[in-house]
Amino acid sequence: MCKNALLTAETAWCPGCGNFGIREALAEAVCELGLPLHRILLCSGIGQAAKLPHYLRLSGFNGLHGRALPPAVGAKAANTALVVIVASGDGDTYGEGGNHFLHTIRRNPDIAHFVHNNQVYGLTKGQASPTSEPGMVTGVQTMGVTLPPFNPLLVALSLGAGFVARSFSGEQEHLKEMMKAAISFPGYALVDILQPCVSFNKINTFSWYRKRVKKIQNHDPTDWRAAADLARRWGEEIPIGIFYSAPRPTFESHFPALRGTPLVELPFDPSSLSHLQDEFF
Amino acid sequence: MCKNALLTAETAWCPGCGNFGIREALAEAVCELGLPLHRILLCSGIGQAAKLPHYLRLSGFNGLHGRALPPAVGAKAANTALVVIVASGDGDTYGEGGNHFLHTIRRNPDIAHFVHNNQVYGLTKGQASPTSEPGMVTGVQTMGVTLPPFNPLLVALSLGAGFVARSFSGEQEHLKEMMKAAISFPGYALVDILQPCVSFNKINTFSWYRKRVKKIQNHDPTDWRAAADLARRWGEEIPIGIFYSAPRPTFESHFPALRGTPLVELPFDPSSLSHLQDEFF
Amino acid sequence: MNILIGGAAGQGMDTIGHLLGRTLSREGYGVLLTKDYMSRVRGGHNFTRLRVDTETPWSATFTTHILVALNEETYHLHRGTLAESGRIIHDPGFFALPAPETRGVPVSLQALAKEAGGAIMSNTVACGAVLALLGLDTTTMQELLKEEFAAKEGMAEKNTAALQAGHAAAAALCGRCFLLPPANKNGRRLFIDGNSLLGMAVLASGVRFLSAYPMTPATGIMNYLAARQASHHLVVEQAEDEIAAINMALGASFAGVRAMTSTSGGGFALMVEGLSLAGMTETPLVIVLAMRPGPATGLPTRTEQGDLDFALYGGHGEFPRAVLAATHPGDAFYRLNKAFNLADKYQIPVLFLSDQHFADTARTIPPLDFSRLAYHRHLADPDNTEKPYRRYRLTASGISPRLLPGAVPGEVVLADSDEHDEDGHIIEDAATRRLMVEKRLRKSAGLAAEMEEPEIYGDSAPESVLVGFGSTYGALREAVDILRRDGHKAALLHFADLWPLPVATVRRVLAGGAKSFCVEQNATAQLARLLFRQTGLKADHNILKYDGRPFLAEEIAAEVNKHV
Amino acid sequence: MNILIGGAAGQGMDTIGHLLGRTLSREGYGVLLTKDYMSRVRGGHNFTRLRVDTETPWSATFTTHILVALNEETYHLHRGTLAESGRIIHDPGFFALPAPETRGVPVSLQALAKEAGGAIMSNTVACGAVLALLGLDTTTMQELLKEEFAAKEGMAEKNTAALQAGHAAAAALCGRCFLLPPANKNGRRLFIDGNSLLGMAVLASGVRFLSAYPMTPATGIMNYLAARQASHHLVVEQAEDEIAAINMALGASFAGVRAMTSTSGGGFALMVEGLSLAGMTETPLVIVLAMRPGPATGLPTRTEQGDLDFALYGGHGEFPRAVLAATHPGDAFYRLNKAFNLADKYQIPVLFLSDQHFADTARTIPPLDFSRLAYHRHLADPDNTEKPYRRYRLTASGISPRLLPGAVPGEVVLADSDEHDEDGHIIEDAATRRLMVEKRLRKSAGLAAEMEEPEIYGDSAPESVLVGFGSTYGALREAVDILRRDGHKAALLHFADLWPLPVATVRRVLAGGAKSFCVEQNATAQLARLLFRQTGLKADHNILKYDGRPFLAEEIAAEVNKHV
Ligand SMILES: Cc1ncc(C[n+]2csc(CCOP(=O)(O)OP(=O)(O)O)c2C)c(N)n1
Ligand SMILES: Cc1ncc(C[n+]2csc(CCOP(=O)(O)OP(=O)(O)O)c2C)c(N)n1
Ligand code: SF4
Ligand code: SF4
Ligand SMILES: [Mg+2]
Ligand SMILES: [Mg+2]
Repeated sequence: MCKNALLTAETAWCPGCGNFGIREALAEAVCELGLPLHRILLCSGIGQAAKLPHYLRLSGFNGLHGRALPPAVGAKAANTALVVIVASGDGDTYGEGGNHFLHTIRRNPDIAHFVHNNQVYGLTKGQASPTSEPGMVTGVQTMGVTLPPFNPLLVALSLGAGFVARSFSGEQEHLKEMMKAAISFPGYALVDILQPCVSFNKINTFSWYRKRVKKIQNHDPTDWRAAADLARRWGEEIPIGIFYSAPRPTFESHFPALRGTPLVELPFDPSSLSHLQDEFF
Repeated sequence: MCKNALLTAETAWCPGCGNFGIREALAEAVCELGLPLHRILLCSGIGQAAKLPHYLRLSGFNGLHGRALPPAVGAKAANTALVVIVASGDGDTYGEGGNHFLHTIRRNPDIAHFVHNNQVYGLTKGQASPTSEPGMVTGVQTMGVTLPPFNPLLVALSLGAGFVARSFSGEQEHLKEMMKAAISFPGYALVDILQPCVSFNKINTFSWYRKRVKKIQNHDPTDWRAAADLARRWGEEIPIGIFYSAPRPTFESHFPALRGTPLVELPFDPSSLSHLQDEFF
Repeated sequence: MNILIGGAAGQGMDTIGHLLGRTLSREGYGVLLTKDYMSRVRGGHNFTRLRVDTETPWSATFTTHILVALNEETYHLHRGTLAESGRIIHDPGFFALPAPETRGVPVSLQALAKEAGGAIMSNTVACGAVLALLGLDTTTMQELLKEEFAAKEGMAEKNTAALQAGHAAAAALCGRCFLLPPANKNGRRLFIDGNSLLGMAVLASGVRFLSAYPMTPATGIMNYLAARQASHHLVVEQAEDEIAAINMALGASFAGVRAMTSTSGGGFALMVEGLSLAGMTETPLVIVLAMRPGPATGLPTRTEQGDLDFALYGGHGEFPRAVLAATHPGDAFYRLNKAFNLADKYQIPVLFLSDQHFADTARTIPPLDFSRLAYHRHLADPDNTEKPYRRYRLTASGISPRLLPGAVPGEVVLADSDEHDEDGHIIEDAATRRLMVEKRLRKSAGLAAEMEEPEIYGDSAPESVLVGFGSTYGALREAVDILRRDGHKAALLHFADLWPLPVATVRRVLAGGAKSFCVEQNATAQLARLLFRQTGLKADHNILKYDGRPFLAEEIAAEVNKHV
Repeated sequence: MNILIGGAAGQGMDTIGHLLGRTLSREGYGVLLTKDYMSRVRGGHNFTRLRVDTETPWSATFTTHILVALNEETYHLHRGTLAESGRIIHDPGFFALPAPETRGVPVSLQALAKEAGGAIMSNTVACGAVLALLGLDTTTMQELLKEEFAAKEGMAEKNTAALQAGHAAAAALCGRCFLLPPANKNGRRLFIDGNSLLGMAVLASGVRFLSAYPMTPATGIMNYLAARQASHHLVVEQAEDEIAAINMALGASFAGVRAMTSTSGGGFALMVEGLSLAGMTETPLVIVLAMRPGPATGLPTRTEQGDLDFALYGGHGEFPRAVLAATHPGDAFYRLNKAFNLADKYQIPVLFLSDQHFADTARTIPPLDFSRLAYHRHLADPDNTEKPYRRYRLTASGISPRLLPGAVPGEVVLADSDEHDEDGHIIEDAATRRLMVEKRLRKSAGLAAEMEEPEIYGDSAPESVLVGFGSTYGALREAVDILRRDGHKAALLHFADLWPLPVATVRRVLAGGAKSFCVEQNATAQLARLLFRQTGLKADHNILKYDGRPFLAEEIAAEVNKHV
């Protein structure tokens, strides 16, 4: 089966980790979309989430902590025939990599971005992430988290993101559909995925999320204000689904060089450019 | 006169630059607030805006491009008796320094932040900044700016900023009042200041702004949704004034160490801490 | 006498190691605890080694005497190191040892723990078993458990029961298997790991502001300090990234408190622009750089000394800096304090090198002498400072009198990242530029005079001289002991102060004609190259290890023996 | 023959310099144009120097013959350099020259420009005046104006009128003041600045992706390329910061196109984590590092060679890299191409050092030979690559066959920033770590063999050898000429390939017993130290300049003369 062929046998994740559900959903999504598997490129940063490229038999660029997005943008430009997917943690994306999050959204490259949001720094053993709940006590936030949580969906909306969604690793079917929609969306597509960390996040557990997540209903995903209102909801009820979806011109569409054959396939001969010097004579 | 004593004779700004109005307004604001001038600390990054500390007789930390905010946060923690003001450009703040913008807002230190938003990189001769208008042609954006402009007010609101305002360097009285309100506000206060760059921004000129800016009226600055709606307006009419103002606990208030005498004034004797080792016996 | 506790991440090797280490230290023994762990939270294979002796051992050795195998894999991975007379504590409820193996001490860790009150106490059961094999009773550890669980109602009692159950079970099977020599009467001593020790040095140096971003193996320092910020005049802030971390710390330092940041190589890479800013603005700053194997993410939980060059040359432009290193707890405590005083005195950035091996190794050491710590801020006296105040006043030493912003009405304190004049204002003229470059670089002379010569250990007229720096101290020292025991005249020359490199001792010692060996945890002999460029002396051999594991003394001695 | 055009920022010294430079080049002269400008957009004092000769001069000289003073300050600042027989073109409508001054050539630049069609053409009037003083007619510049204003209706005519007005006015006052020797018949030659030349080399090397963040003095490269992206297969993206810039470029390179970034020291500081990532993932990347005086923001528009150490050692961990430098346009064009080929062949980061002086200096040079450029991607043949594909296959050279992601159905191409196995998967074991460290470092041997020895210029049996690298080439070459003219046997040994440092020539030449002088634009003699650590040879003297201004040949010769 396509999906099983993708999954590696071993992972270094904790048993019961929410990352497993994300991995399964992603494998199913790319299989169901019938994508040419060798053309998929999975970019990630560093963290538990970011180990994903090692656990799916897909090409990957496992870069630096916080820097999952920029290589994805570069790779897509170099080869527009690639299906570029970014998998990264909440710390990776909203903490260390915050500036790339802002400007990649503005840029709108045709990539899908799956944030494994476990509301904690998993790999480094449980410090607060930008999305941690206020009051959460950790080895560094010894008096409890005091900063208000970063709201990825609202910030993405305020930056003009074309596709903004949330899902939950415990709702695999839903998650898979969100992933398919994001991958199919022409432009930058964010799926913030609630992902329980069974080792370090004792607040936002599977059951905590399960009790709260609620599929969005009767919502017009092209209505920005409604999307923003939804995005501000977090508490007894946590909406999951597509908050906003309205394509705008992609990064790639602005460059004449990216409109035809992928750059990577074009031949080149330096001698053909000898005329470049003419303007300096 | 207090104000005139603050202004230095020379600047390296272009004649007619919008930065002059900002400098004047700031000098007036601190004078009218009756602040102890030696306790003011002006932090900045690098750019035309960021030269401000050299043109006002105030203490300053003129740091790195994009890094105006972090030293301000550190300085305020070290000495809570300082009045910390940050002056930085749009490139500084929303481009290179974007990640600090995000997280400083979340942190909510008691500092006032004045962004000289000329919608261009002035010092480096006219490249697009995150707030540049789409279509603007520059030496690097040779086919015109394609990215949608960064909306600082909306992003700040979506991050939970307590004080969000906009003013215009051509409306000096208004600007001064915004500055006074921001400095007086307990917590992070953003004033995005429309600042014409007469040398490189031929689109957003004094007259362009003057035609469009309109003082906010009949607006409840504690109404977040209304503020967000206002923040999304940009075009024939550009609202200026206080979009949002609602204090929340400051960064400093969370630390027991910051509740009393400023840290910088406390004496210290290493021998008094010999008991630290007891727990390891 | 070596105890090895192995299992999967999350099985509690740390707890057992910690309890045993403290207990044995209290009993009067010297303990060295080293850790080998993977970059994962559960699963995989981690282990902790304790070496126990009458005096505190300097480094780990290979042979295991008591193997606490918390899973079966541990047995298979480590039986090769187990002494003939060794013993294996394992839980027969989980796995049995394969047929010919006779060294097993099966103790039903989990079952006994459950009886005592909960499976979570399996580790305490294991501790009891180890104590039994060592022929020690449980009194001391009971006291310890009482202290550690003081806050948690009923837990001390339950753990005591678990401890005793483990002790009884193992004693029944083996009695007193290992004869520990009688302990010395050393008085109270600390059992402390490198990161806690550095954290303590920071706190006791009067640091009031730490901004950092979590990164192994530096995080422990932040943890230590964060846990104490409620009761000290200290702010610990997790920054959004390393760039913010160093720039926040610079702001705090400029405003007048002792400030610092800590990180590992990748984070340091993001800080070097700020390092250069510290150099230009002449803002005191200490950066603890806890090294791990690179490049890039490398091996996050392993050790290396691969960033010495980067520490020496990181940052654009030219400015003075100092580089010191952690060698062993008894020295590093005072040396980190020195780093703070140097930073304040010279108004420069000071790099303090640690690494995963130093950070995670715990030792039994004599009490620390806090009265040896200095807190010299080197601030100018506001009343006796020339007015108008100029932040970058040109002086013979290169050091300008330092006033703090806000301290004196009417005075402006301006720091600038551009080239500037004495007032701190931007300049562009050639003459001022020259003066300011020379002013900054003039500090190097004073700084050089503050550097301590490397420690010499071993033979006074050596045939072989081992040269090292930082955390290899223990292994090198024991390597020298091994070589000398085998009749070879060997000495160690070990650097803690690295830059400006003090060269008198190495010149003198190597002039004696001894064979020299640079021993380093990296692949390109960075210390050897530093030595050469500062002295023209070339080590005869480089002994390099770059697999992320700390040197063993035997390994070094064996390498030396190949050449002598 | 020196022309100096001075005024406030924004007054158009660039335009005048550019028009004169191209015109004189077309007339058959060799022109060297250097710029001195402040970090501001309006005001202050900037100037451009043109040195004109029958062959292209190698460096600027001090004495001015024609001073175009666009404001009064220029006159006061530069009259000291004006030759007795010099002439000062100035607009009497703006200022008069003070009493005893007799060298004035008052030309009403603005009034004449207005008459011709607009004040904006004052600069063209000034050009006409200069041509008149040089005894040249306006034909060539008229052609040039026609070409340059081809797109702007009517502008060529108006400018021609302005040009002629300026020419007539100055000719009336002075006639032919300066006798330029007859021009050589050199055929068509380029007049090109360093940054445009580098941009052209990038484009002609087949680069398809540049991500960078604006930073003086590197921005010109991005400008050159951005202006051509509509008509070439090229994407130029202004990144949000330098971290994004290098990481985007790495992504593009990994996916298979030639990619690069460019920056100055402060931006490079933010890139060194990415540099280390390039090392670990073995992703080809060229970084153009255009140096300016540091530390921190330093002097943004001035020159320095202060980041050599940082280029050599920046980035955490150990990995091979190459460092090449721009010496002069005729070499740098091909050398930057070499950088790309090395990056691809060895799958490593390659640093290409430039600086403000190289970037902003324009010269008349013979046509470039594009057929000398190579485009070797060193990619594996998908059909003849062992399957399953392993990105980090261990090989004798250390270089693994490189396939691109997406190229071969069924094959996975995985790059990893952690230590990894041949497949690119994370590992933690010691054995694989060792193999991978050794694999990466093995590339250094091959790389070293690719390095070109330094160029030798001057006496074949020298008494004095000047040693330099990078953009000081011109000044050093002329310093050698001056010394030899004065009867001293001098030679230059100039490095363009810096790392791995080629040492054979310097060893051989210095073995001759000549006095050696390391001549560098920095305060700590970084090249001298590099030489010493790679060869053990110590330069007898270091001639250092660190005020942000480029060396003059006379200055160097004078320093050398102090010691011989
Ligand atoms: C520059 C840098 N700083 C810090 C680290 C250490 N680090 C690795 S992963 C991580 C946090 C991971 O958190 P997140 O992105 O949420 O991923 P998770 O492990 O929770 O999936 C940190 C701080 C690093 N590798 N590089
Ligand atoms: C790390 C780094 N990158 C780039 C630069 C170059 N630089 C200086 S100012 C500037 C942009 C300034 O734009 P902005 O912040 O909008 O200020 P303005 O000049 O428009 O007031 C840039 C790119 C730098 N000094 N440091
Ligand atoms: S630490 Fe948390 S996020 Fe990481 S693998 Fe374990 S459960 Fe998952
Ligand atoms: S370039 Fe623009 S922002 Fe800078 S000083 Fe001139 S007018 Fe002002
Ligand atoms: Mg996380
Ligand atoms: Mg700007």
